[in-house]
Amino acid sequence: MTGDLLLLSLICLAAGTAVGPRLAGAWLALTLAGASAALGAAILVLYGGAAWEWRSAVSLGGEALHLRLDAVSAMFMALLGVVGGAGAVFAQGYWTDGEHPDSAPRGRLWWDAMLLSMSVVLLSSNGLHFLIAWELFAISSYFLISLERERREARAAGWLFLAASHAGTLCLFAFFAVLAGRNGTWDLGPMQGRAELAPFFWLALAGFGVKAGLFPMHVWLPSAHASAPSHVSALMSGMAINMGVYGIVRFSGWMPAPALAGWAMVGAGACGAVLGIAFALAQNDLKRLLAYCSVENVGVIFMGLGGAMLGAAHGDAPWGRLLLAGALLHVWNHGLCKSLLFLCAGSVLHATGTREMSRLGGLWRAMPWTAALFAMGSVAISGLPPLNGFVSEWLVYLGLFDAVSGRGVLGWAAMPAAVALAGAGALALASFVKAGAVVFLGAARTEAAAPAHECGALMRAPMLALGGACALLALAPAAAWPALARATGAWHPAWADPATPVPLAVLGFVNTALALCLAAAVGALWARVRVNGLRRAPTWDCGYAAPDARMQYTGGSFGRTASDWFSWILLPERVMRRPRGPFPPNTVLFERVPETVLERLVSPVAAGVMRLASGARRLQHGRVQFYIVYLVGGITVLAILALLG
Amino acid sequence: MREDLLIILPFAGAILAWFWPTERTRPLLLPAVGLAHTALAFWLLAAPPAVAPGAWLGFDALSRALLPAVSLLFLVCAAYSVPYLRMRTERPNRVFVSLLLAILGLMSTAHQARHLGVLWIATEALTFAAVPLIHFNATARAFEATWKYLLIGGTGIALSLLGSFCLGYASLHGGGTGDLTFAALAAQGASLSGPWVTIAWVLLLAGYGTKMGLAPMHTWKPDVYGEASGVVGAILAGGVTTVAFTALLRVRTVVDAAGGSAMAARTLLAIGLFSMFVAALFLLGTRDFKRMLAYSSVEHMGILVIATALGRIGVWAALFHVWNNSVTKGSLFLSAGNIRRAAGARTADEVSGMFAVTPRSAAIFVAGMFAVTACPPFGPFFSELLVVRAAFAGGNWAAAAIFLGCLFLAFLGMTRLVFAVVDGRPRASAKQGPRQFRETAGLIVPPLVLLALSLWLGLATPSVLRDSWTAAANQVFPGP
Amino acid sequence: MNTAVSFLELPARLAAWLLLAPLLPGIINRVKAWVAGRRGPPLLQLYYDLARLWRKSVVMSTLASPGFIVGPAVAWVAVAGAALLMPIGAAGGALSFRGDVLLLIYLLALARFATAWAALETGSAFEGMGAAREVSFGVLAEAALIAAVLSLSVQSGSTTLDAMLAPSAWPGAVLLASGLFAVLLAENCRVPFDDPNTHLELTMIHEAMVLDHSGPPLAVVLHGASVKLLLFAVLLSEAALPIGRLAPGAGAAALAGSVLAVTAGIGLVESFMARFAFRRVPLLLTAAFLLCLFALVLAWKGGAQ
Amino acid sequence: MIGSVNLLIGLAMGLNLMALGSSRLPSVIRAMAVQGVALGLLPLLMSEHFELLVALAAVGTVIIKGFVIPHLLRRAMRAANIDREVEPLVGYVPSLLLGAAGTIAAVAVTYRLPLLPEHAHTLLVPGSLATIFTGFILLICRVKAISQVCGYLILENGIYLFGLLLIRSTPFLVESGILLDLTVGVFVIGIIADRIQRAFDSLDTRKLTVLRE
Repeated sequence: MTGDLLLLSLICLAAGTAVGPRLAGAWLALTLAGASAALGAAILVLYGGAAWEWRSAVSLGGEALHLRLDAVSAMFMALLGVVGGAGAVFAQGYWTDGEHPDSAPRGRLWWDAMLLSMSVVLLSSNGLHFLIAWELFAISSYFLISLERERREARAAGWLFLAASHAGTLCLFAFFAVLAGRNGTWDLGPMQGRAELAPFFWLALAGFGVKAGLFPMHVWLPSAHASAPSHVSALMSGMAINMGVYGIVRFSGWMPAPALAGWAMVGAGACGAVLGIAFALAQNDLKRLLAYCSVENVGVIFMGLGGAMLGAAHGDAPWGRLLLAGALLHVWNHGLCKSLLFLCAGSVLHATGTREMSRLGGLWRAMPWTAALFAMGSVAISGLPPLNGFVSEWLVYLGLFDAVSGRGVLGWAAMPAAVALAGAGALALASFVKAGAVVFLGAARTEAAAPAHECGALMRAPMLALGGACALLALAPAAAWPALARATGAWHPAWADPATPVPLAVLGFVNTALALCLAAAVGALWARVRVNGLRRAPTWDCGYAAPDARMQYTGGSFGRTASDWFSWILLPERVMRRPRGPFPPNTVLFERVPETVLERLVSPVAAGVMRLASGARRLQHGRVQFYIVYLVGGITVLAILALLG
Repeated sequence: MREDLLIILPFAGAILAWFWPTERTRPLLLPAVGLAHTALAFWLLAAPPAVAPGAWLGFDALSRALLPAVSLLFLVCAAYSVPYLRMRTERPNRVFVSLLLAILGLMSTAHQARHLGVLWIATEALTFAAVPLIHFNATARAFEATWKYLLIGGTGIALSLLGSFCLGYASLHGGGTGDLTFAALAAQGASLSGPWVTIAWVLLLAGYGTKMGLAPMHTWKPDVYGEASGVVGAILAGGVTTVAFTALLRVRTVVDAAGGSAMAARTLLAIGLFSMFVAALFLLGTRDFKRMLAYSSVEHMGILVIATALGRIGVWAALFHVWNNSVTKGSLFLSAGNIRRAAGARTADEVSGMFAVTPRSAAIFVAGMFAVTACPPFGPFFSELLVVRAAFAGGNWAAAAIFLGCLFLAFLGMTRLVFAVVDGRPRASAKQGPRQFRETAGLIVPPLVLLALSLWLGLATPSVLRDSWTAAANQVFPGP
Repeated sequence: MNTAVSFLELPARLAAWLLLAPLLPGIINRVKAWVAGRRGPPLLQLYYDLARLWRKSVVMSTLASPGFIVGPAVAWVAVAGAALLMPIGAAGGALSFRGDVLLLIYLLALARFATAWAALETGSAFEGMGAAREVSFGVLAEAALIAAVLSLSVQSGSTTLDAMLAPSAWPGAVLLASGLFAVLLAENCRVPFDDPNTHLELTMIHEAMVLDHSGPPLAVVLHGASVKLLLFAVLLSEAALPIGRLAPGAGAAALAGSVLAVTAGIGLVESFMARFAFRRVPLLLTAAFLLCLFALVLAWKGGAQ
Repeated sequence: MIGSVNLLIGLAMGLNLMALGSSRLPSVIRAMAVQGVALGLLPLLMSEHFELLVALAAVGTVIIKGFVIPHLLRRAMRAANIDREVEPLVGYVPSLLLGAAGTIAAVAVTYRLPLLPEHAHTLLVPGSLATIFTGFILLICRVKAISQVCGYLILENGIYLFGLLLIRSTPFLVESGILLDLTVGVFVIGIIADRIQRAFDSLDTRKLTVLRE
């Protein structure tokens, strides 16, 4: 049954890739069929229990096909189905052939190609095929990101992604080559007894960490997510970066990891969580803000994973399991909320044509659905009850608290992690109050926001679906536990106990009750206001004669207080001319927050390499005499090498 | 007999082409002979003949493992050159066609040569036969390129002759009869005079390395590949370099037999890594997408040499990589030729947005670029992965690290340049090309076929090829 | 853990919380008046205000969306829910389960989110300032709060409020209490962080956020604030004193006493201190955070040997 | 007989220095030609019993090296009507000193090399090494295309000289190989030089630096 569904999904996606450029309708049908089949298969594995494994005589590249869908990969496969399907529907309304005759067909092709390659990555249990699918996945995401070829910005972002992800891929080259060499086969599977493999986990961490956007390897992420078409951003942020997480989960479960890796992951995760969201708070580009928020959430996930590895290493401590479950659930939650938010951003971009928050405002009147869904997504992603973001962060918190109470040396990892998680949560709240308010509330700041319109049904439906999924996970978190239990069991045999160690059911009940009370209270208050009478009047303007939209608080000034605390790493670039004298000339305030790691760390290194390269190129000066000198020099060096040693 | 036909056939064709009456139909001889040659080569691949031990020429395991690749590449290039020469009616094609065929004959000879002297004569004839093809365009730049090719290539050839003499003298000094067949030299083994073998190895490595285009002897390559037409570039990069590589493999068996195995491996590894590094640096900066192909070729020659240094698995991977490199480079050269012809320029500063002008060629170019930078599922990915694996298995951590680092830099350089060429807005000059270029099937199918071959080689390597490589690897590394 | 909720208990608790809460501002004002030697407003002033506001009609900005009304309601429910989780002496919380402490903290965060969102509805710069300050200082306050509850959980080895708030007296308690007191002042916008009865919008946090509210929504906001104040007072008292271990009657008395003491303390602080400049607020909050952190390390180390 | 062989080789070595030192192209070409003739005669002296093939090859070598190639080069030079100055990159005196040093080094190196007794006392090895070295100096230090060709040919002479070590074992191969090399090579080089001269109306290689990064 599982196998059939998977086969169906692969076939549908392949067919969708084939017909995508020509037939939009058929493509949508095939993609939805494929996505839902994948989802179904994943649910079968997660709730039916039995992992699915399939070996075939058919060999590809000299290796026999070996596919497996166990609980761990099924967790991700399910998310793939949801996000992939939703994004496809959204694309039909958002990136239509009419508006983008050139890129829309290509977009459909690469969309299915990417879904296909990602699902093969999740399925393949053979190193060679894993690598093939992994690189195809990277290449198809590149073509999706740079879908608007004619825009230099999109091209640059795509290339940065391609470069970064290739660096990661080469680490994986080495990683799988070593594994194959040590195991004598490309076949993958649990290799927990082989302590000598442990040091190579670092290669995997580097390779997958880049794709996951783990701080400080996230350099490609903001620009890629910001410049890509929004449905692509949703897929990238909702699913693609989780493929990196999958790699780490997969191999941290299958092979022995060095003792230091857990600490490193918790540390990187904590830094990523706080700094990522600090960067987000300082952004003015709506999609960049969301992208940095992904860095934060990946940080949270890695805190959980690293903690789980530490727990497993220290006598299978039960709190380790809590952390792992929290991390995995957070993968789901973040994937859903973040793709929802990116789709909302897409509908804003579609309506106004700008991502700059400082040019928007007051959109709630024109696009109430988008506004409401964005607000919901914001509450969820800030980890506030009664929505799903809280549930997973709650699990992570519990794990960390227990780890500290354990009073072991691991407290030194868990204590900072817990505090970092709290800080990141509060900063996320600030960022999303800012984003939602500046974009949707108040008055329109420029005419760009004036002609806005609500998105069509094709774009609204997937947003509603994702919102519904968030709500489902929030109100019935206990329903997710069997899946989590199986996943943790598949990751670590000692953690397979199906009973919930924490009162998820109670939490679900509380969330539901809370939601109902909120509804009731809102209703009651609204009724009371109606009874007393409601009068509309201009905002109280403290005596100003003419309130102006530009008097509103801007996003920059809103986030200023908190982001100043991080100016040591944000290094914001401000150009400011204050009004001076009785008749001041027009004043200027320009703010830009660079991607510090990229511009202060990576770029200088790259510049150095380029200097070296241009120096070397001067040796190809075209004077043949010197070419012969090179030849003679070569012989001399070879002779020395041959005679010495 | 059949193996001699491999040599006779092309020469006959060359002579025929020379005396062929009409310009229009002469090019058809190329695919005709190429087809026959390829058929023959694959027949021999399937049913290899016995080789007389003392023979000067013979279709042994090594030529069986490599010659079909060259023949196949030649066939496709021949098919491409028919419409190409149709476009170039302004130039007489007698010399072009007959020399192309002669080159095929010489390549077959060199691949089958089991004698030091014959091998050298064939290689050096090959060197000079390519000259008129290189300045086929008869531009000043072409002549300059030819001049450099001659001077540097000639010096290299001279060095390999000196090396051959040294090897011969080594045998003489060791009491040999002066029989210069590789079999005899290898049989003489340890009694070869050590110092002379070392000197010979250095000279031969430098000499044939010049033909392969290993840094720092690669300086002629960008000029020649940049100026020569796509067909010639493809054959030089995919065929002639293979000849030089075969020569190195044959020599290495002798050196190993003489006990210089460690020394040979050391020098090979060093020069290979250096070539990769130099190529990567140049790829980062170059703006000319035909010279880019030359540097990429330097890089892949480096990969071959490194693999050869890594023992039997390495050699197996190297043979595999020769096939992959030939077909992939071929498709790149041909599609690059199309783009260059349509745009009328060769640097990213003058060319852009070719996806809009020549969509098919551009697509093939991009795909080939991914293929040649070892992105799956194309062939080079598999062979290079094998090389990495062999390096790790041999414990050459540093070598593997440098290898991967150079791959990364090369990838950066090539992607940046290629996407600069194909993406963006097309220049006005390219919109209606200087010489109305049209993507006819004849110009698109051959590179496409080569690309498909690269894909097929990677995903479903035929067992007969695997066996031939295993046999060849065993011939290079006899014993357990 | 008793997850059973008897039908009488819940309304009773709720009523207690909601009815008692508005007393505290009255008490604070009395204390301030007494220190200043004035008569001051009546003790039940806030009750009168709420009743009056509840009957008034509403003026709403033309820019504001329905969120302007929804916000206060959400915030009020969140605070009330948090209050229900709060154990009262030996009686424990209305609903007690593992990890409820985190729910409590995040309910307060939800309240903050809703208030800030509603404040920004009007597009007024004043509300913008207020909201910005609220969420920014909230970062430090929340970190301090987490450190505080973490230290409690380490001390008690539990993550259930009932168990956490019934600790034996331990050396860290003083640090913790002082830290929590500072957090209380910040979270409830009291001097020295904010001046609830200033009339200069530029210097306000909480009051600035609700400038445009009127009628029932304002009533809800004010009442919610008072509940929050009571909640923190109770939390502080129970975190510092081993109330849980006393006999019910004594416990209740002790709790009431300590809450009164805290309230009076607030009043004294407000009478004897001036409001800090905003740039000094983060310093004070960081100090509070550090106090809680020391308490945490103390608890963690203390248990080790 | 050894004596006469060594005499010819010594002459060749002297011609190396002349080629290095002379400032005029014609004299360089002449030096190269005479050297070619001298070396061409060697095999006849070295093979004790007469072999027809060897003899033919030797004669061919003498003709080509002594007359055909010089003629070709003179023609190219005349066509290019370039001034007869060699225009060195490195001056004559330095290159002369270099050549002399090279010659001495060659002799010195030869004593370190394991040689068969019958070669130990001939100037074959030192002569060839010195000539190769000279060839490289000319290739590197001269700017005129023709003088570089001369350098290349002198290099070939040196290698030919070395090849004579094998004259006993594989006479015909050596001869024919080198012959082929020279014929093809020189014809091609001659042609290209000619073409270049037409394309750039000069044989100055400093003009040939269009192709560069």
